[in-house]
Amino acid sequence: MNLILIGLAAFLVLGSVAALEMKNLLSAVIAVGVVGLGLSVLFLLLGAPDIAITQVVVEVIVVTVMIRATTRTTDEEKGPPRSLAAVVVGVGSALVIVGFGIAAFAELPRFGAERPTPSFWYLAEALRGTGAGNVVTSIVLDFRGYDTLGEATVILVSIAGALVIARHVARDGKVPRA
Amino acid sequence: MGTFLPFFVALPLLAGFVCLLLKRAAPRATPWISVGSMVGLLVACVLATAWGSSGVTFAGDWGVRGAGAGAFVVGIALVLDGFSRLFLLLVAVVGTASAVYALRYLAPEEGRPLFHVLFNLLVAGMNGALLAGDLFNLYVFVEVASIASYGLVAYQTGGEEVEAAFKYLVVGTLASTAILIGITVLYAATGYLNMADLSAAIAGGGVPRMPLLFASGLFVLGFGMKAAAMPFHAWLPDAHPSAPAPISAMLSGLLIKTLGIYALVRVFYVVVGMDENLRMVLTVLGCLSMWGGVLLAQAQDDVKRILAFHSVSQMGYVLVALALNSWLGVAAGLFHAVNHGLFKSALFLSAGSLERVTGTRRLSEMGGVFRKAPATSAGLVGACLSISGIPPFNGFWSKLLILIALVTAGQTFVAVLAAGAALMTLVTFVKVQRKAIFGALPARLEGAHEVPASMYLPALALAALCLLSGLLWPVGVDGIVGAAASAVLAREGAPPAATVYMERIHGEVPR
Amino acid sequence: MTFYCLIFALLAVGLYGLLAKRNMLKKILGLVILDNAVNLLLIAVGYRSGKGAPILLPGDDPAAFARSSVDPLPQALVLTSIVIGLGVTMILVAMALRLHQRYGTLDVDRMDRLKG
Amino acid sequence: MPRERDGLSAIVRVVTQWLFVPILVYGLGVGFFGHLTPGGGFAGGVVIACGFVLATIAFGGRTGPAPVFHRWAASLEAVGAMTYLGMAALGWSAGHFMQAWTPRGEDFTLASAPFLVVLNLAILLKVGAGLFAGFMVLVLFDRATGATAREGGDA
Repeated sequence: MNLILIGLAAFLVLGSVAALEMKNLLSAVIAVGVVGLGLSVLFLLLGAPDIAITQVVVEVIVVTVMIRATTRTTDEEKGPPRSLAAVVVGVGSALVIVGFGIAAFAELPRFGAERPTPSFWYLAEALRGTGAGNVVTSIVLDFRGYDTLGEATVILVSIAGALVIARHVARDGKVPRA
Repeated sequence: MGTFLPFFVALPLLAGFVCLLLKRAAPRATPWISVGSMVGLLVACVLATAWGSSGVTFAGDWGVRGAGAGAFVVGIALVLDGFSRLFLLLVAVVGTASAVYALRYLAPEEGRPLFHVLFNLLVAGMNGALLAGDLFNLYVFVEVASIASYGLVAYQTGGEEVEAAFKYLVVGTLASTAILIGITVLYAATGYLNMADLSAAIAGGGVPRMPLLFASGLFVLGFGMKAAAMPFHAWLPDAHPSAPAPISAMLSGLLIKTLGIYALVRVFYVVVGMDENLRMVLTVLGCLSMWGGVLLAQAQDDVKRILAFHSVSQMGYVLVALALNSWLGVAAGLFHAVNHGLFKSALFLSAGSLERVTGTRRLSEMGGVFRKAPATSAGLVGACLSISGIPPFNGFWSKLLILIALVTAGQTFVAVLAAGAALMTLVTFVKVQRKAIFGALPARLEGAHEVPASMYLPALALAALCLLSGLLWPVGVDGIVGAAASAVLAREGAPPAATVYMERIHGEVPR
Repeated sequence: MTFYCLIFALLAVGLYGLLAKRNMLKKILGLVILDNAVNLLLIAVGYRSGKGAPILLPGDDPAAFARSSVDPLPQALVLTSIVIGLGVTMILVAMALRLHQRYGTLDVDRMDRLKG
Repeated sequence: MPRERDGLSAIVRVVTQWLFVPILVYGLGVGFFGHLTPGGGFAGGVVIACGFVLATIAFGGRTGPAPVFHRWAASLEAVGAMTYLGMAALGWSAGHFMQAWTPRGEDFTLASAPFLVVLNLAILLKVGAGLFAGFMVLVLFDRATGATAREGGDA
């Protein structure tokens, strides 16, 4: 089981690297889509079918939108990947985070280790408390329903933002004055 | 009071949703909906401040469950204490001023209803973050406010504005990701998300050293980016000037404080705990911002960019004061944060009016505006005096307090740096006044005229508040600020603030 | 531990894409990868070897269910986090399209040069 | 000429005609039973948005069910969000914001948690309409921004 998980995770890493290094943007987008599908399989194996479903449908929307954006624009990446400074910052911060993170997680419980955590209360009480058999839904909509109000607002905000950016403006590109 | 805490979030949320609903049907009503919701918030906040109310509520009544040592908060706590009350009041004041300002500032076009959707949801996100007693909930509302601000920075849809927004979004998302990873680490170690539960678990040694260090580092990075502390400041001088003037006021006056300073203080003083290393880091960030911001501002000619760089610099003062880990330092830092919220939003609103009057944002092309637009000029001068630290304006008192706190803590060197930066600030704003307000009127501006009253009154009102809170400092304002500081850090003899916070959430439940 | 290392490697790849790539769409892809990595990290934290999904079916014994299921809380958090990631991606794409319309390129370096 | 007016070939249109309703039913099902099975309002909403996206791609942006939905998308999104907020605010009548104030039926049935069902549907409506509106504006970017010579595009 663990080997399957690790194999799949390794596939995600390699797929992501390949996606970022591809010259053709369309292939890159499709590669990220494949990585997303692999991720949802991984979620399923990790006991999270809710997340797996959400990941699949979200990936479909993201890839469709990105494909449309790619086909509108014909830019291919040329030349070196930005200035040297950007690369140094990118690689450097990535390495620092990775090193720090691995050191931190080395002191935390092992992956998949059995341990008592407070949140197991939800498993025992969700049905009695909320009437939902799906414990994740009971948490999302009832125990932490207030978070979900924020989450619903996030989607509304980002779509309003997209509508603002993509609205009619005068020909000189400036918003008319009062 | 406690039960009705979600009102502070629900009202602007409702206003935002109604604005979206009326996008086609009644677009002209949307600016008034914003004004209405802000005034409603203002009334609620003034009442809450006057009564000194505090309280806690659990969304859905999901409070503490489980028995004995296993008891923990299963839902989301909303907590109102002196600290969140102070910032709620600031949000309501600046929000009202900006909403009134936006009435005539924005042309009635297709985007205006959406502007008000984003405006209200920005306020909802900030209020939600201020009331959150749960780390993940804090993250969610920080995201609501941040994403609303990305859209608002790009509102004018010109190439430079959208590019600034893109840069801002990349940095902001990096910050949010850092915060989320930090939350994940703390969750992996303890299994809690509630701040009081987490705080008890961390104080009890529930988190090993490396994970705690990693999480602290990520929080400094994340909230430091949101607060635009110096090495992470690069997005701010592009993003804040790109937004429409009322939004520049909201971003510089409120957003970097509620998402940056407030969250930083809440997380470090209440949840993770301050230590020597952290104090060192915050002091260094503060000194860098203080001087870096003021020096970079010298080279600018664009009024809004000057103001934006000074936001970085002023955040530096707040950081060095907060890093002291003393009651006086915290009080001084919070007071300066609030004062900065007042005078910087007044400055940005005045800068917007100035741009309307003169048709430019370049200082070198302005002059003699006083003769053409006296009310705008008065607001600008008042706010300039305040940011330069001229007595009896509020900026003077908070800068003085910061210097006193630094000296009593033995950090004379930092105090000298702060005093020097304050002098530089004074120099900049004398220059701004001399070039824009006084001096000779260019022939080009002979036909210029004053902006409508709904645009100069908000700036004047904020400038008047700067003067009033300076004059009334000993007789009332110090109580409000003191309550805020006491909620963060206890005075000698009182129980530690984190304990008070936890008792408030856990109530009488025995642990 | 190997699994956590791989997640952090994924995180590093996303971070690199977001910070170092010139093309805006590549940056957006980097952000999508970064989001994926954080979500996977949260789910991995909640995982317990050999345990199943936190969905109670009719006829299940609640006590036995509580012993045989993974931690549900991180899943609820990830649901929120995925939605936030989607929102950010949509607004980013809108910005990238607008910038392409204004400058005729998606290359951030060339954009800087065009602005002069 | 813009592609979206033309839509795709006849075969795709026929397939879409056959698939459109099942997709919507599936999305609704995912949303309705989210409290019992994997899925929920968000996943269901995205599925429904995908259904309308498919219709848009197949029939172009001007004919079929998509333009009607598009016209009302922003309002529907607001209605969904307000329903969620309203349900939460009505919780005050039971004591607290966000409190489940509806009666509850037998476990493992649709009625076991009416509060959650309504919230799921509110999210479904909000996300379905919102994502579709967002998708349309990104896909029809030129028309939405009025960049093409043709004026009067309805963003």
